[in-house]
Amino acid sequence: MNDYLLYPGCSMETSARAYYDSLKAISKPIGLNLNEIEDWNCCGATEYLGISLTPAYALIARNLALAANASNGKQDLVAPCSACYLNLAKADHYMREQPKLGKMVNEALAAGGLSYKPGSLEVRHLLDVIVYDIGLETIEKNVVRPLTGLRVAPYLGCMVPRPDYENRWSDHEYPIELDVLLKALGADVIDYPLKTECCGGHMTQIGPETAFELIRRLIATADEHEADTMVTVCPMCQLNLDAYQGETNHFFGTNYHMPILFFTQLMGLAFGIEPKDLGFGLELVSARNVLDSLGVKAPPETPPAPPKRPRKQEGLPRPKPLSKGPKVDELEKEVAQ
Amino acid sequence: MTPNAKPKFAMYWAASCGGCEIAVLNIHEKILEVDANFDIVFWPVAMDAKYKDVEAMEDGSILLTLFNGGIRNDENEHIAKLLRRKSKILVAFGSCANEGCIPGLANLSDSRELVYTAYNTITTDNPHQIYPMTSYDVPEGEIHIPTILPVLKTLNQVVDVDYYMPGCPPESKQIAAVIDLVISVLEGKAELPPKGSVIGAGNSTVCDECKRIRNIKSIKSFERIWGIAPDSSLCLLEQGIPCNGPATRSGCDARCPAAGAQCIGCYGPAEDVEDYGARLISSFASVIDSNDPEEIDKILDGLVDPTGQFYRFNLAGSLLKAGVPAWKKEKA
Amino acid sequence: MTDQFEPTIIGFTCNWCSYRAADLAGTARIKYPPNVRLIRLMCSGRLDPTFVFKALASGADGVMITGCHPGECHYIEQNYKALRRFHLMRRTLQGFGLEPTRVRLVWASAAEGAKFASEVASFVEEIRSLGPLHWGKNNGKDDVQSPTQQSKPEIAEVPA
Amino acid sequence: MTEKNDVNTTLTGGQEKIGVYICHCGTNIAGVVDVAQVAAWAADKLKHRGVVIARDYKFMCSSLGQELIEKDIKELGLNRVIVAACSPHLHEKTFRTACSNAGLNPYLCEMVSIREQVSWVHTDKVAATAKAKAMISGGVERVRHQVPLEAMTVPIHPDTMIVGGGIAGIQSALEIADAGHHVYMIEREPSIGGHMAQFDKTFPTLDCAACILTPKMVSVGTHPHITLLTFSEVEKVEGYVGSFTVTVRKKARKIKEDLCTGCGICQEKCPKKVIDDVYEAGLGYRKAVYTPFPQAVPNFPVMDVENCTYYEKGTCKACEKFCPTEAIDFNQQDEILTFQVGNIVLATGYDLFDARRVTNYGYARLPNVFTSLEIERLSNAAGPTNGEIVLRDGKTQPKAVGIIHCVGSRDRNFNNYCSVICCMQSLKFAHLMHERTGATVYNFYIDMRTPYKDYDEFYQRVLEEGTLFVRGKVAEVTDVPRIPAEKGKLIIQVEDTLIGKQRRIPVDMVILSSGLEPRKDSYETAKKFGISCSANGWFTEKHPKLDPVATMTEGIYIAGCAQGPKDIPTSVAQGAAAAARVLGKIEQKEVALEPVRASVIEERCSGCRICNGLCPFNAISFHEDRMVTEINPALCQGCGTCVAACPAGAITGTGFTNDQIMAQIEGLLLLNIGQEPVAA
Repeated sequence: MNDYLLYPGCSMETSARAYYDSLKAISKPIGLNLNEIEDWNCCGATEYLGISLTPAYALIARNLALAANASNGKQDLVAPCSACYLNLAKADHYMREQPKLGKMVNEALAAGGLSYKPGSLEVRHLLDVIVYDIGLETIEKNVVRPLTGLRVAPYLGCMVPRPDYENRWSDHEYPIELDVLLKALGADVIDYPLKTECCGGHMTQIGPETAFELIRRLIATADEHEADTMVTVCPMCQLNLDAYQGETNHFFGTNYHMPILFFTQLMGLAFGIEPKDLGFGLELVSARNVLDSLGVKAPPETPPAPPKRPRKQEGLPRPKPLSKGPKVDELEKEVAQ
Repeated sequence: MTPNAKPKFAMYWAASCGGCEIAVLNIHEKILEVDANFDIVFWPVAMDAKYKDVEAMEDGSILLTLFNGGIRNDENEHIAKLLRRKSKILVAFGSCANEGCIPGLANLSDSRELVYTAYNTITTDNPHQIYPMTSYDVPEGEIHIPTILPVLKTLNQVVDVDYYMPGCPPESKQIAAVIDLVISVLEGKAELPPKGSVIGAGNSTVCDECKRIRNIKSIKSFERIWGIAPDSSLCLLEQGIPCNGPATRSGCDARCPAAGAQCIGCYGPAEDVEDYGARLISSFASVIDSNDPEEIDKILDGLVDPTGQFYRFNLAGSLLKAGVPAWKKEKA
Repeated sequence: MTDQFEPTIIGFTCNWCSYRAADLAGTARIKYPPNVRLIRLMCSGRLDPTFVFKALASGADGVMITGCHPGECHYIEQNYKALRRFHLMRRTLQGFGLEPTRVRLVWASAAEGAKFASEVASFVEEIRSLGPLHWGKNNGKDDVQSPTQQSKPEIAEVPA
Repeated sequence: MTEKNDVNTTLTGGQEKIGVYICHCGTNIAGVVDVAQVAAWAADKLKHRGVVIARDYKFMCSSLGQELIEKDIKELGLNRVIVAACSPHLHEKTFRTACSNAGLNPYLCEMVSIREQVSWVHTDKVAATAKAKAMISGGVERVRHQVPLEAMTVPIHPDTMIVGGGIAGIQSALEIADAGHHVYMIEREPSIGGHMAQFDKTFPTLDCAACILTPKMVSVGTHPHITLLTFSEVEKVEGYVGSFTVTVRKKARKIKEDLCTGCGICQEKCPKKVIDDVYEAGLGYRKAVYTPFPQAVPNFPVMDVENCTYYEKGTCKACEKFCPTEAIDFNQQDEILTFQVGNIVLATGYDLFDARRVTNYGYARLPNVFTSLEIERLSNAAGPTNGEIVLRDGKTQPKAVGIIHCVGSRDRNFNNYCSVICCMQSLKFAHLMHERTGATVYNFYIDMRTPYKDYDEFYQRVLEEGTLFVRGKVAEVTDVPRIPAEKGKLIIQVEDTLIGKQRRIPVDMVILSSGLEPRKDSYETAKKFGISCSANGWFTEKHPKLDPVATMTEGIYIAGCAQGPKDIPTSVAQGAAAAARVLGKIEQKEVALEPVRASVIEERCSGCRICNGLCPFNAISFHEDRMVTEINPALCQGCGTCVAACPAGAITGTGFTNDQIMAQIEGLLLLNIGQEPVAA
């Protein structure tokens, strides 16, 4: 059984309910046990750090302190939201790197009778935990309804793989964890070139035009690659791409219809869980097409084995992609079987 | 007392267990030769004598004094100085006088602590917390007992020493050999070795006399002697048993290793070695088979109480001489 | 001189890396406190624990052992021997009731003059905070403030 | 140790006559340390320690300063000398020579570094002066225990081994062989030539690499004094300067070299086509039996056992059938050769930085992103496209090309260092692209680095050819368009720091000017030869400025990129320099070794064998018969690890004996003058 502390963050019960519901739904089958930490508070999202550092870090560190007390040094702290994940990791990192900051923050925490020793906690993103701790094998075991034929654009956003203080990801610019996970679900994963581009974050509030352009790029590219849906790991990305897709269309006179789903929702589908228990229908850009494309399909047969001999190469030979390190290589192998 | 043709012999027992005295008696018939060749003037354990008798003697009138035991209290110190004055040849006899030996281990603790422990542990029935006092008034007047020194010192830390005879206790055959030597010197048949030299021992180390097979060493883990069944023909250190033989002066015929126990180092450091423990630290550590700090630490965890391991006999005679609590107390 | 405690530190360097690091600190005019006095060995592998004990017993308040980075030893791997000895030496010193931090091991390549200087500076600070050792005056004359004041049970006056 | 003259003897107390000389070094020392006071102090306080004279002087290293010492040695009969000045690494030789000129054994002279370790690093004059005193006191105590030493000499074997057949190695080999000494050249690949053989043109003169390299390769191949061992690797190196014993594995070519004429029929007939990752940088094909390139030296082919159909399926043997001289031998085994050499030159070269690691530049993901080596092959008339510059599809010529400098260099994510050649190489590519395709060429650089003769002129020339230079580090290369104009292009996103704007520049082809990295196995190689690597993995030279081709290990020299990134001219220069050093050694016939050595006092050695495993130079051997350990003084490098390790204190190390160090400690702590340790 994999036990973790969960820091849900503010959005999970509101804008990202679909994420939370689907997460709860899939936790059991894959043996993921998340214990929400008591009395957590907002991570300050992206703005607070821009305004005043110490209180912002103190705000974040409070959660770390609570978690550290709860974890007996055993459990890792898991954040499903990229912003929360980055903030928590960032606070831990800089408190360690700059003892001065650590001291100030701890003074602040002391007021609440708390303290946090930097480095005493492993802060991890949900995707990281699912791919590396739960493992693709377990995932595949649970797949009863492979997402065969569903073209998905894996989209991580900018805050998960960067700056990646603890080197948890296969690559900072082009990580493949989400790709291999979705492949494991049987989906047809496109090589989405903008997987780590920015979704606009809070620019939707501050300077919509900027945000619209960023959103357009992401959706347009996914659309060009004929994706049926984009898959995110972050409530904010999901919200921006989903809620502002209409306005973006209006702004550019385009007419994109690109459902934005959480990877946990697709996992749920593949596990054969009822769409309603996975928060389907909460999205603004309807994902009905996704369900249809799966619903109509008879119990799908295993995808055709790849051809023995690679077909003759046109023009000049291409270089082989770089090994992403054994850990990821075997992931890729598992997917390929 | 009447002048005597025979040269005078003395032996004294300071802070030590008395094993050295037994060792001397263990030379069997040879003891008669001692009596035949020497006039034994002072040997508390063997015959009755008073300090004042010794004080009355002429300086340098004793030819040979075997001094065993470390300097633990002011009485030891007083007698050491007294015998130095009275003796031509003063021999630091046995590990205690040479390097402190087991009593020297007390130098790791504050002398208060020592007394406290001695008079106040579950094995001691002392309900009223009574501790000894250095002076006490009785009707006959004030009586005194010796005062503990904060740090146990070796003989040569308080007086000038002519010869050193190591061992806990010195091997009887070595004692016999030394006595033979002195006698043949008396008969003009031999020369005394240069002042300050170590007598009654070899000048390499125990391994020299150890019969066990040895190879290039590389230690992956340290073992306690009872923890494993050591190969009886192979070097103990190679089997992870911290055997002090490599650093310990030869002269004992490697008795312990021969009997299957590791050498604990009672013959002290080899010739010209400044710090016995340092030699062992350096040599043991050098052959640890790891370059990874954490693994090294793990391996070293197997070496329980390194200080005791390396300074069991040599603490008072080492460079550091004592632990922090003890020398902190020195100021008192 | 201010009345703040100025520790005396003996430093051991290897001929190839750390001594050259000290040279570099010099040529680059990087300042560091004057409390450390260096001894040049050919290699940190020459570092005999005896030297460290000698220094501590003779009045040094701390000892700094330096050498090439692991894997960069001019003698290929001898600095690893220094590493092993360092670990055992520290454990032994602890047995003597001595703060293990009074002996520090520092890797500095010939290019790391700045690192060398900052290591010296931080070590001096560390020793300063520990206070004087004065083991040298171990023979019963002077007042010695012990760095480790562990409280003893209060007991009746005993001979001491 | 022999006695040069009466003063050169080991001293017993009271006989010391020590001279202490304190250098002002202009104001370098005198500006911070009160040298006069120090001198006076030494003369007075250390008199009882044998100091008979203490002088301070403006420049001790000057000839006048040295004469001062020599005079005192002669007139005052000094038998020990302390010079408190700069670092011994600078002037130890100087003063030791001065001493021996005056008849004093050089090893009775000790330096105290009060410049690097005092005046240059401290500001508080009082404290600095105090420290200088303490250090001199330490030196005095140490020197009292120093004894005369004699450097030992060993004969030099006249043969030399050169590892690596790139341009640096080739140069070295020819220089030495032409001087009439025998050379063994060991090359891992089937042919010598190295990276240079893959290049098309060489900057800045643009003469064709093959044209200038091939003749040299040929003369190596045919030189009477050169034994060429290609497809071979060094397995083991034992011994020391003057007499190394080398073990080389000559990998099985599966070709009988004595019979093969290099006619090439086997290659024609071989049915198996393999992508050539080495020579053609993965752009071209070769056969399973092949010579890497037409001008290969030697021109015997080699069998690629991984890919040969016979080894896969057990049938085929086409090559064997058609070979006119029956030179094919499928059962040929590796050969192990051992030979003696006196000196070794390491010219093992570099590996190209793997551009795939910079994922945001898309190499291996975006087809039309190329590495510098690929472009060398593309533009090479003998390359896979016969010199035609085309995109990955094999036909289209690029209309716009972006060349990115510093890929993997000057980048804290990968390598901090500058790879030296990338700027010039990129300029060369810019020129070639113009010349061959007429495309618009952009160069993206951080700083333009064109030192050395005619390099900057070349830069000017490329500028005039109309290449567009953008100063800024490229953020990413992407195929995702933002505007229709970018469709189907590779877009280079970059901050143009000269106009302070973000720019997106669409091109058809991107060239990554990858940096140079140490060989993947450089650490193992270094270990094998007993030399050291920098943190990056480049071999460390004895002195970065004053001794760039020698290493800390006597008799082993380094040349070319193995020592650090450099261009062809510099590699050649280093190759020649290394050769000169080797020839120098050979001419000496014998070499003097520093007398810092360990030795065993036999009667104290109990044969515990603790030291036996500690020597990386295999200088320690054990005599089962006498049960004692012995140290071979010629093999001993003097590190002293065994001295410190001997539990019986039975090993002594000259130059750094226990007495010397222990005395120095007492001196440094001023116990010698019964003073409390002065807080500096």
